[in-house]
Amino acid sequence: MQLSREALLQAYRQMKTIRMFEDRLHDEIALGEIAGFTHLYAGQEACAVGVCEHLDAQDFIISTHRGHGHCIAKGCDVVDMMKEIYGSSEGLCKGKSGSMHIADVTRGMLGANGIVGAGAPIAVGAGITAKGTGNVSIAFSGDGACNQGTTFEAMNMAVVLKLPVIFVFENNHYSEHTGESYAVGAESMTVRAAAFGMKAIKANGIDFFSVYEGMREVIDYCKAGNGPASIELDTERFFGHFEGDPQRYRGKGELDRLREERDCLKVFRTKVTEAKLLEGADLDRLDDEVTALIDRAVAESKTATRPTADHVLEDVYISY
Amino acid sequence: MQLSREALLQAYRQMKTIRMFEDRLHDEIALGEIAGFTHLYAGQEACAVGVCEHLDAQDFIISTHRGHGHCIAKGCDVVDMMKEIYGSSEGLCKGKSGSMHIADVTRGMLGANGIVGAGAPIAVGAGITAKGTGNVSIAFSGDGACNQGTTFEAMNMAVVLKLPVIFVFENNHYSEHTGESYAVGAESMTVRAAAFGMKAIKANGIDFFSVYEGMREVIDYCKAGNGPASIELDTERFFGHFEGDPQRYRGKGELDRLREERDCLKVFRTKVTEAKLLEGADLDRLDDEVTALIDRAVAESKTATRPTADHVLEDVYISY
Amino acid sequence: MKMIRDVIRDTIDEEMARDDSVIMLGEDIVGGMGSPGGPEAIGGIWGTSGGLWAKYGSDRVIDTPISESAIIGAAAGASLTGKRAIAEIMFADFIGVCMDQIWNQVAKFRYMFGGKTKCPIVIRMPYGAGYNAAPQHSQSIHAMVTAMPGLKVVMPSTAADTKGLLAQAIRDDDPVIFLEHKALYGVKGEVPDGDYLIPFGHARQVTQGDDVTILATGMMVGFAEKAAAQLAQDGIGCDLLDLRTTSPLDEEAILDSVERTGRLLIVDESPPRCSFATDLSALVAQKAFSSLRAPIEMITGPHSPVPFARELETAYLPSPEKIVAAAVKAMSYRRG
Amino acid sequence: MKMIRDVIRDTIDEEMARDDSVIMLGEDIVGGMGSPGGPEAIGGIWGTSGGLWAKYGSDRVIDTPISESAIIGAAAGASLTGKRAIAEIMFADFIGVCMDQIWNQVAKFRYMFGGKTKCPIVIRMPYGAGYNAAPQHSQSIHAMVTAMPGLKVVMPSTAADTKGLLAQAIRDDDPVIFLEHKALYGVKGEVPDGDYLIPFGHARQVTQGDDVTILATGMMVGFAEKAAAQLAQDGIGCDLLDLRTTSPLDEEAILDSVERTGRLLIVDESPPRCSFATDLSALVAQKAFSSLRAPIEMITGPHSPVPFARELETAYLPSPEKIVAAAVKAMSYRRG
Ligand SMILES: Cc1ncc(C[n+]2csc(CCOP(=O)(O)OP(=O)(O)O)c2C)c(N)n1
Ligand SMILES: Cc1ncc(C[n+]2csc(CCOP(=O)(O)OP(=O)(O)O)c2C)c(N)n1
Ligand SMILES: [Mg+2]
Ligand SMILES: [Mg+2]
Repeated sequence: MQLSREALLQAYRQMKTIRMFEDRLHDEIALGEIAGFTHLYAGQEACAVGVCEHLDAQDFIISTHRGHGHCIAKGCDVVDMMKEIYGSSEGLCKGKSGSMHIADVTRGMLGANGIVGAGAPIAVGAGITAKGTGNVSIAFSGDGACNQGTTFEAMNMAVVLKLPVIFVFENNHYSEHTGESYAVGAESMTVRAAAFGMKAIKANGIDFFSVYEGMREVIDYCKAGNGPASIELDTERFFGHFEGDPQRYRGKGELDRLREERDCLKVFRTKVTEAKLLEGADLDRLDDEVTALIDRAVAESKTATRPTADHVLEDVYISY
Repeated sequence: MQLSREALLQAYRQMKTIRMFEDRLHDEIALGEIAGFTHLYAGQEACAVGVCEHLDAQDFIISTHRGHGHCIAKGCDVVDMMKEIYGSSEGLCKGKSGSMHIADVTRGMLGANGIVGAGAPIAVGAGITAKGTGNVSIAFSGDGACNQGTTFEAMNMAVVLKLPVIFVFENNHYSEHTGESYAVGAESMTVRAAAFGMKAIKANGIDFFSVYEGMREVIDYCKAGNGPASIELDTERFFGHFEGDPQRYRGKGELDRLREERDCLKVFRTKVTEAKLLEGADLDRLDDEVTALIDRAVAESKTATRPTADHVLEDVYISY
Repeated sequence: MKMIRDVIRDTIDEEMARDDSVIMLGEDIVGGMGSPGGPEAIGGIWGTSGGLWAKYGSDRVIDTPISESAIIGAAAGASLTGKRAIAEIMFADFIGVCMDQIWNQVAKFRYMFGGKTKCPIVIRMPYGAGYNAAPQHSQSIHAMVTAMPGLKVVMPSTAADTKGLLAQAIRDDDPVIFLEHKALYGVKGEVPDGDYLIPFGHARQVTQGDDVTILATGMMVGFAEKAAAQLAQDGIGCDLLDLRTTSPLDEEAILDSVERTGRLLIVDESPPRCSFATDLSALVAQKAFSSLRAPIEMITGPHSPVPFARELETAYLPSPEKIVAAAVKAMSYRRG
Repeated sequence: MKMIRDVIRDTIDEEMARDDSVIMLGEDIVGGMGSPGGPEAIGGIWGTSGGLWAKYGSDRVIDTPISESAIIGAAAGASLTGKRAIAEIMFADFIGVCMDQIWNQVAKFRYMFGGKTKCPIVIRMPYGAGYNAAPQHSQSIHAMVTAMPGLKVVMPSTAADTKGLLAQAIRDDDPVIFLEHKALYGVKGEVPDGDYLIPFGHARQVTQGDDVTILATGMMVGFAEKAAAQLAQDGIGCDLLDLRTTSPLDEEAILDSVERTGRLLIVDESPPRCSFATDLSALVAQKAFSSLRAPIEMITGPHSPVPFARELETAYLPSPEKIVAAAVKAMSYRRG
């Protein structure tokens, strides 16, 4: 752990922002305030943040249907994100996209994506742009998405073209209601990725430090010109697949146990306070800061400008 | 080598039929007699025959754009195939399909296929039908097709569903003009297939006996209910990718060397005669038989009935 | 009275009971495979397959990885070799990752194989907008599949039709794309008991009238019905046809109606270009030209993706008001 | 005089020389990668990329495995992040294995991302029948992509247009589907030197006449030209428009012409349902209705796959004879 105090505070701030963003969305959705399909990222914060804390705006990431965490970790404006999810024309995507397609290409965030497996090939393309610049391109995928043909094609192509692409597999053990052990026929997605000809490692997806160290290893490998790599993160999602999912596929008491024993925010707090890297009060201060931010995001979103019918045909083309 | 004399003669007859079918097509195409895209199988005969000699009409195979060999090996009528390639309405597919889509489902031959990688998922479906019946379903693919997303999806799904599907990868070292070493990023397609969670072996694709033995092993494995398997066959194609291909991607003298040293028919003849399993005269007799058959196929095809405009809309639907 | 989602489940159940060769494949159609809660913890995210796995087992109700090409391919291969497979693609929008299997394989097998085989597959695809599901989960794909020779395409709008058309689809020997509008799953209706089949290519007359012909399918039928009721009050009689299947198409019913009314409105949920709306328009412009007394009006989505925000999606979709306005316009047209 | 295949190569060459951000991806576009003969043993199976790899290197001329989804995805990702990628899909028929990337990704990025990004990608796809290439290698896919909001669609028919439209496509900031008819690759024509751009959405007037409007694209333009010449001899004047781009569409030129002639023939290579032919018909039936003096005639392929045998493929395709017959029919129509 060679992270500075600032870096640790930043990591915690990011993880906490994601958590509160998602917790708050969960509540607002239950109130019927938000339309559409929303997939919450809570529980997996150490993954997004452990990955993105290595990156700057010239590095690229592409996300999934469960994209809020990746967006926040990559620096998207939290208030504008919230406005987007509320469908305001002030939203990051002017209300056209909602939860499932939030993007901010100026920050190297190439979009959440509603099509499972669609991101990996696009990340390969960003890897073509990144090649030789010292930057990298990251494809986030789930344990379900790793079985999609597009993901496999992307892995092989990245190897063939020796691109600085990192396939981050967030294994939260479920794709919708299906267990990972059912849908991934291989011994593991990491064994399978390795056989594609790339460096493939695993890390503990509920421990920020494990993710961060693992990422350092694969980023170094990529930057040295070795081609792509993959990292599988063992993690947990705290809410249903989508909001409204009764989660009957969970084991008895499973969610309570996860929240108790496998909460990446608790794990982080315990680690940094026990190691005396930060004090509880430091973190509490950030909690307050983040609470204020999320409160503001929701409050502003509720009164933000609504789009009008004449916006429908805007932005289909640049010129037509 | 526990093959009976009959079995050996049959294997040779099949391989020779394929060879002469293709050699003759090569000549006829050069004469401008045949329309469309034709991909010849010559050189790879030991693969098709080594696989299909294990099968009966209740086993399924699905083929590729390079399908003549598989069709013949699976028992399609050679004259009707030739008529199809000539575009006659007497053809196996009434002149609708030509070289690239020849099929005979009654013989378990689910079609050549013009879309690279399309066959493997369909073979998975035939595997669903075959499951529990003691039969198997075979997907032929090339070293190029093995990189297509559909092939990967099929491999994973066959493992997940524990189906009796065998992925036969004919590695002739080229996909069109591209070398296998370039397009397959993995150490080998076999290593990669194994990582999907299946038994994956290699055999010598220019030696009928090696293919035959390898297939016995994977078929036994499948029939024992272990799920799918794969076999990679190291083989050679003697003609261009398609007819008309100048093959500039070949090394100097490569084709001459292959025809000299890596001709599966020569290898077979040498093996069986040296081991005194068959005499040269036995094989010569078959050569004559096959020559007559192919002569007849071409002669009949040239005078066979031509389709007419009113056939265009036939067989789009069963009822409409 | 039954909800359409239950009609679908029950019809599949009846057909599976009737014919052992019927099987089903899709993602999460069992639900809970390989999870602590165990199989059928769920029964399909649309609630269209609850209980079927328990009844018919893993060899007939097959839960799959997220691999749509392999799902369609597997259903196709099974259907070529003796089964009747029902494949579920969770959202019609996902046709993009499995289109080759539908378009170049399933649709063409019989033709390419010289009419010597059949592939009795049903591909079920929930489709349509109205749920704020944003650009990648709201699309209508009926034009794309109607354009493909070799496929039949069904778009039921009522509970009874859902039963009759789905049973027909499963027993049909040709490949069928069965499009279920997501917004209709919760709609209830009377459903005939027992064996009930509706042949393809027969439109349903929803309202009768002599002034304007209105053609619609799926969710658009309800919109058009509302518009027709409003127009009836204003003295405009609408001949509303629910086309039920887009391929085959009930050309006769359409042409008969337009010959009577001389005016045609087409209501269609998808964007306008190369659409099912243009298909119907072209049919009439070619075959009932002399009867036409006004321009053919199309009420469709605009040439844009389906936007997310409520206001935008509402503006995107056809509506009873837009249909009424188009009818009034057609009625007031005078050849200049 | 230059063959169209060479025009394509040379135009790409000029644009790559002009702008470092232009890159190219596809299967065998270099040819010979990883083979004993070595790179560029071939230079593309269509002969449209010879010499480019030697000139611009592996980072700009990128040979790929057979993975069409990854090809389009990679081109898309590169184009989102600063490149201008030209992706080659060897046959348009292969759109089935990469449609999601085209339809749900490339076409929708700008819209979904609130207009804050661009994806200047060109997807080149050789298409069309006439080669006895059988059902999976002969299709025309322009209707499918024209229907997709967010895409522009180009179908050149001459050597000069190929240059002007391809250069425009590469410099255009929107995604462009560039459809090259396989049967035209060997056709020669004069090509303007130097910078030559043709703006999208402007039809080319091929012949002028006051009796019948004929609309065509790609290989159909030549067929229609032959028909027009024949018809001219018979005293029927054809206003033949080569539409050049199907999206955007030159509605003005079409409507102007039909307002003048009162009769419309549409020649289109694909099957008829939900097609580009129906799109044009519907446009006119809605917007130039009062000018129409005869039913709109569509000369298209039938509702079947493209068959293999020579006789069948010939029967499948539109032909100058069929166009002439349709024109005569339109001329002799009397409103009954
Ligand atoms: C092509 C496609 N198929 C199916 C879906 C429906 N779907 C959305 S998320 C999901 C599960 C994804 O699982 P995983 O990759 O593990 O991600 P997680 O939800 O666990 O984050 C499915 C099946 C989709 N959106 N796209
Ligand atoms: C989806 C798709 N992409 C590309 C092609 C064009 N194509 C036909 S065969 C071929 C090479 C196939 O190589 P391989 O799988 O090794 O088979 P081989 O030709 O060596 O038998 C290619 C690229 C195709 N037919 N389908
Ligand atoms: Mg998951
Ligand atoms: Mg090969």
